[in-house]
Amino acid sequence: MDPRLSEEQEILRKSARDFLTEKCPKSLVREMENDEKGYSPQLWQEIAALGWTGLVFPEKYGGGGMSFLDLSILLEEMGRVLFPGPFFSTVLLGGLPILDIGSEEQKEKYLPEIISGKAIFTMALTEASGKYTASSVKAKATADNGNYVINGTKLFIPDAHVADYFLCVARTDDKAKSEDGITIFIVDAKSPGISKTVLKTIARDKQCEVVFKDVKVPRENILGKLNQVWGEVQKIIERAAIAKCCEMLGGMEVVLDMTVAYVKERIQFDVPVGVFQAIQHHCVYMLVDVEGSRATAYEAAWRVSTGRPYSSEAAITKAWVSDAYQRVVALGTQSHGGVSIMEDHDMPLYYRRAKAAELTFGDARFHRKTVARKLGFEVA
Amino acid sequence: MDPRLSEEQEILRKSARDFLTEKCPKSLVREMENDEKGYSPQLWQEIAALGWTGLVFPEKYGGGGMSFLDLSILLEEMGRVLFPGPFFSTVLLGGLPILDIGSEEQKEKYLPEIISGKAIFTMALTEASGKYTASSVKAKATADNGNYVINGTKLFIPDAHVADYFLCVARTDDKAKSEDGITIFIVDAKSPGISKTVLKTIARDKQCEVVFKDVKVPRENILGKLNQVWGEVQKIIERAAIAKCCEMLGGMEVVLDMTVAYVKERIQFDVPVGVFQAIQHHCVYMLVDVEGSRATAYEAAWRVSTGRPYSSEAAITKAWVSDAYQRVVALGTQSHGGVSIMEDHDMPLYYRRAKAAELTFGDARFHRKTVARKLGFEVA
Amino acid sequence: MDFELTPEEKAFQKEIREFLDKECNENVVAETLSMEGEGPYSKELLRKMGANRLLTPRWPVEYGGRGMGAMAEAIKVDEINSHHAPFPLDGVEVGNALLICGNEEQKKRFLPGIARGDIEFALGYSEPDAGSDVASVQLRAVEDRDEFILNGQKIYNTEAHFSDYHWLLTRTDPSAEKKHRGLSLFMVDLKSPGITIRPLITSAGLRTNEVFYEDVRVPKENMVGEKNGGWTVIMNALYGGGGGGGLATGTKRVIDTLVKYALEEKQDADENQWIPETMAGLYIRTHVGELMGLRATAFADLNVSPPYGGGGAVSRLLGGDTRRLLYNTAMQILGPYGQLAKDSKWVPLNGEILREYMDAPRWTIVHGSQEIQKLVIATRGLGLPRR
Amino acid sequence: MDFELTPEEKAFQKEIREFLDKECNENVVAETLSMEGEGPYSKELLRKMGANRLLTPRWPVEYGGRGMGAMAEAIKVDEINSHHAPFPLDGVEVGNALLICGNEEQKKRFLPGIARGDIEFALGYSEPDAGSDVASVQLRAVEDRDEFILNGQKIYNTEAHFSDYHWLLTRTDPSAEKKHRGLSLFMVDLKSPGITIRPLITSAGLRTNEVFYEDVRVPKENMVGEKNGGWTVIMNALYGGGGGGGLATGTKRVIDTLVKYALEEKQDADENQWIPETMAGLYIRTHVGELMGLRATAFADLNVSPPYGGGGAVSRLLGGDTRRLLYNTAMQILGPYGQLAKDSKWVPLNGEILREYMDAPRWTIVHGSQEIQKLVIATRGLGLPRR
Repeated sequence: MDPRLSEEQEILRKSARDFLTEKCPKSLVREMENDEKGYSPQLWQEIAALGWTGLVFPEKYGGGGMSFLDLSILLEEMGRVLFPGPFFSTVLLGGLPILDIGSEEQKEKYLPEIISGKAIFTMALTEASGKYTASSVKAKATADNGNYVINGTKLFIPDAHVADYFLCVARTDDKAKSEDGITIFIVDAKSPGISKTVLKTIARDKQCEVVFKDVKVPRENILGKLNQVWGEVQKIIERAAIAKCCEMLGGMEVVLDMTVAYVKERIQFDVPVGVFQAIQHHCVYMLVDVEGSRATAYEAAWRVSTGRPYSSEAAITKAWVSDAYQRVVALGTQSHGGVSIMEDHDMPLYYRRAKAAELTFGDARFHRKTVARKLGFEVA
Repeated sequence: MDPRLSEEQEILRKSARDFLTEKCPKSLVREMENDEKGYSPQLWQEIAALGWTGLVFPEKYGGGGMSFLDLSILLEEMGRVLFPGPFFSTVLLGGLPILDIGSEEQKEKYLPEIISGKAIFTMALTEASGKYTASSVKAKATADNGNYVINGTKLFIPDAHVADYFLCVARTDDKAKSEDGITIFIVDAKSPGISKTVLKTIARDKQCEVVFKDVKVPRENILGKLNQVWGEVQKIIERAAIAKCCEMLGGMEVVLDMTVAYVKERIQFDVPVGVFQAIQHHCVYMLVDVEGSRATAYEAAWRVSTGRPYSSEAAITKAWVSDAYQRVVALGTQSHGGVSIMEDHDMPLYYRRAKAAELTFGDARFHRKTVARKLGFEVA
Repeated sequence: MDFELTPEEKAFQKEIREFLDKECNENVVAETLSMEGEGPYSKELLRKMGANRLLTPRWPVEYGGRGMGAMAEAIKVDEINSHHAPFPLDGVEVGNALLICGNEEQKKRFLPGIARGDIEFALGYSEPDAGSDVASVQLRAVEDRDEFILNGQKIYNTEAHFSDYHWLLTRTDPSAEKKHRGLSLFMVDLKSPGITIRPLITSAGLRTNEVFYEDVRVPKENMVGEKNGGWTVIMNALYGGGGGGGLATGTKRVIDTLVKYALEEKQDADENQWIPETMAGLYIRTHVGELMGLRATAFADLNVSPPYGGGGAVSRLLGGDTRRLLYNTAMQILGPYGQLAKDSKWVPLNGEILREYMDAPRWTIVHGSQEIQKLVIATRGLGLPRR
Repeated sequence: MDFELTPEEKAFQKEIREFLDKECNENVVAETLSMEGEGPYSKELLRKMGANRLLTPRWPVEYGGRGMGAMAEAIKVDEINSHHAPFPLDGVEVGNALLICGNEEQKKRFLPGIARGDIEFALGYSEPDAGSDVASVQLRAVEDRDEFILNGQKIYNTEAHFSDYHWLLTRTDPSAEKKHRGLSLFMVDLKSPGITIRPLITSAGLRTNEVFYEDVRVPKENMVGEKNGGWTVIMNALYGGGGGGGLATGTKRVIDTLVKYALEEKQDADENQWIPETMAGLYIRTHVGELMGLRATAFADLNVSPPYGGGGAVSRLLGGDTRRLLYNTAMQILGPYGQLAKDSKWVPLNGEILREYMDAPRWTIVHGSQEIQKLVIATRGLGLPRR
């Protein structure tokens, strides 16, 4: 067992931290919360130039050929600064699925666009139920003259307002079992019939409603197999859950750091409040949560990276980290007192994102049920 | 609103406390844990002479004609000293049901025996499932020549080993709905065919298995209506749950008192440990639990006493107090440290009884489900 | 023992409930739930309530009250909360302290105005370096003939931007050996020259304020209690109200709303099987807290110490925890919809749950942090030693 | 990054697992679970383990170890726990401290004996007035030519009745200004005249002891470290082992047992719908704690501080809480059957759950209370100030 990062990973971490500290201050984060796009196209081009958008893709498409663990380290750094924009959607919900199951033509067409920072992707999966289950996919794609026509409403779709392409998950066979009639389509976001509404969310993170009305998609835009792709979708969600946990880990670290720093400095009753046992215990339990999250997120990412199965670990990790981040922001806020509930403090930025991150790719309860199934229980 | 006890109640409390402090020291409690009978017949006669066994029964049968609230105060005092013996079973599970639904002949026959301390009663209700539901009653009473024959196994029956009579709850019609085929029989414990085994329990409180094998009971020993008595059984359980909570309240008070006293005296790091914030918070949360239990137990007892409906309040109270007592013994133990996990300390006496009391008449989860039903949910 | 309200209390409850059912219209509710707090509609309602002696039922009749007890006050608070009516807490808190520590002239000058809903007070305790440690306030008051000159800064003074007076804790003796012995309390007209009020917005979008004092003059007769005796005055303001809150109609209404939502929107019983028992647990906590509060309030009215001296602080501690649990659970029930804000497409229950969830930390921090509450209970209630 | 054991560690795990599968028979298990602790069967097994160098894999080969790392130690602990084998923790803890603080003669005299399973140590820290505040021990050691004379009392010395030596913290300088500067550490032969061992039984039925010293003589060469330097020695004993525990095979086995019980006995799915998610939560906690512990242990082997310096103490804190939750949940699953003791009719799962439930408080109290653990993490790990 070796818990350390490799030398290259340490360099990646340091350079990412330096870059993001300079280029992504909290002022930018706040600005982007109210920005229509929600990200800085200029900064986007800079990270593409640094190779981040291509980091995890093979060199043959112009990528960096680095590992999923490397990507996780980058995501942790992005989580620290609350990096705004469609990086996660594009890489985890666009590029990697195409790399997984795309045809060679599709890879050659789309991956270079992602790697170079030209195209923004997202996945249009969840609908009104908000659930990550096969039976929740109700949007229909009907064969029509060799092509397909999509109708349905997708909800909570990240970054759809700026996406160039959607991976739209739709039902192509409604007579088969839930899991057996689902297909992924690569849909040009400019196709006629698509309308998008940005939702107002706690994290102001541009989740959207996307309505597909008679949207035509050519047959060659099917990603992976017709009807038999739910297993792949699950893998995409599980991997994204692990990646999201790495991002959350970064946020938790910062909340812990800023809390510990504050309670060392803040004087009340003539002593730093960090001498009070209640405050110390708050910080200790925050540490338990941060270190627990680190251990499980790294292990899960390492499993993805080394080709081991990771389905259980994704569930364990997302269940733990979702709850842990909630506890960390709650204890951090309580330890800070009044100053940290003000909108101009950094704490609410993390407090709000902790909730959004908890909800995405299944909350703790959803994943605990998965673990229960793996323990042998029958669970709905 | 008046939260105070009446003058008479204060006198009852004081005299009970004085008597029990003298007559029921922890040495007796420990002795009775290992005693075959589990109680002191001499002390039993003394409390009968004091009028306790008859306290709550009408004067016309020789009782004290006092209220259920008065009885609750007495139970709280008994809970403080962990009074051993079949008082609860006899009064709550024997006498009061007979007073509720017995015929005048039955009242005249049995109540004086209870009041005078001659007869010990208990209720043989629960079976292998351990549940307090109608469908769990499987023991059968079959009509035979105008009389009845009972067959079945009852489990977790308190004080059955010394009882003179059982109120045996049995199924008399297995074709009707669960709730509609149940009857209560007053069974002489010396009847042929009854065998009893004392279980070894955490509280060493003489819960028994009672096997009925072809036990003959005359028809006139039916208590209340044939087949249509489940509603009455529920009322008996609910009232017993409230009474048990008053007993538990007494125990919690003592655990809080002894913890507060200890942390004021115990010196570590040159100060009483009660100055440490963690210990203070333990004690504060114990107080929340004690005062919460007092408020809800008293209100519920007052409702019984004044003839108001008490079904919801029984569920709320038993749910809260069951959990609260667990928390109080856990925090009390943690605040004491090593000394309180020794068998010769008083704390384990309370720790063990808190668990037994939690389980009897439905645990917190059972009662939360009842409350959920009252909120409008359909719950199994 | 008796757990029912007296006929007089029931009548008062009926009166204020019916009054607010009728008068607390949606304009008022919108103001209550708005970022800015009290506005013109609220002010109008408060004056109407005042005219009906509904604001200060516990005060003596001569000062505009009804001479009722702590229970009437608890009934009032409960009805105001559950109607989303404006909450003139600070004025009442100030008045309670004035009743104990003020001189007759001050009582006559301020109490009837507060009772009528004419005068609003904002509490001025916290400073950037004096949060839970209130005794370390630095805002300086220097005596100058028949006035004091004030310089310094307050923070988190929520009502300052719509109030008439500031209930201001100041330092008059910086050399006092024990720092809480050098404090004095003033009632300062917020229109006085030299006062600057700057908004501070919480993450839930609620407005509070920083208040800056620069050579502000306040007449001596506006000092409450003795010079350097300010600590006694604020202890009376914080704890002098007695009682323990109590009724929880508002919280029970939120629970009902959530139950209804769950029954309608979450019909997939298998998947949502955790909801009934969890909601029941919250209902039980609320009910138990209510009974504790009612008992504490009734004891206060009898002028009797409750067992263990825990009193209202204990029920408030439970209530604070319940509030946090309630909105966490509510957010879980709403699932991904929970993250949607008031004016978003698809928002459930008007976004009120999210608003309360965002506001929840304030409840365990403001008005003395929970840690301070626990210290008070531990030392005053249980007699545990202080360091 | 790599989360797999090394081939050498895997081989060691396989070796000790197979050894204990074969040798840790039911007689040994009965002794482990008995009130008295280690008996003749345990002693025999320990000697066999010692002969196979399974007891102290981390120690240098010359002292009877294998020269492996903290991970091997963690593997050993895990296998011993999950087999209910005897647990020679105290001897190993003593040996770890001897390796750092002992002189060469002491190492040669004691370490090989411990490694062979011949010598057992009992820790002698706590006294009636020195619990979490270990530095205030009063057992007096007075120098008398080439001996020390010991007088006083120890308490909660669990292994004292079957051990050979007492690892005894004593006071040699009662006038030291800082009380932890006046302590010295001795290894005392428990058969020395003047020692009386009296049983103390916990509420779970486990035996521990009071040990009384009356004019007991111990030779100077049995002092470890410097005179008045005992604090350094016990800090090395308590924290010198490094590593962070780790593997949780035993706990996972308990979870499996409960899942199986629930699936077989609690088929009324509707009523027991809370069980799957709760058990999953416990499994997750256990798994996360295991990974944290493994990381801390691996860092210890690399002689690198883990991030935030939290290390093993942090995973142990989580583990302590998990243990309490696990047995509380187990009792809830068993329902009324949970209250039945080992030899009762109708007892489920041999009464082991009840035994562990009764024993649970010990785990958060003994070996330094959880409060002390948190203090260590807060001040050493996070650098928070001390009072």
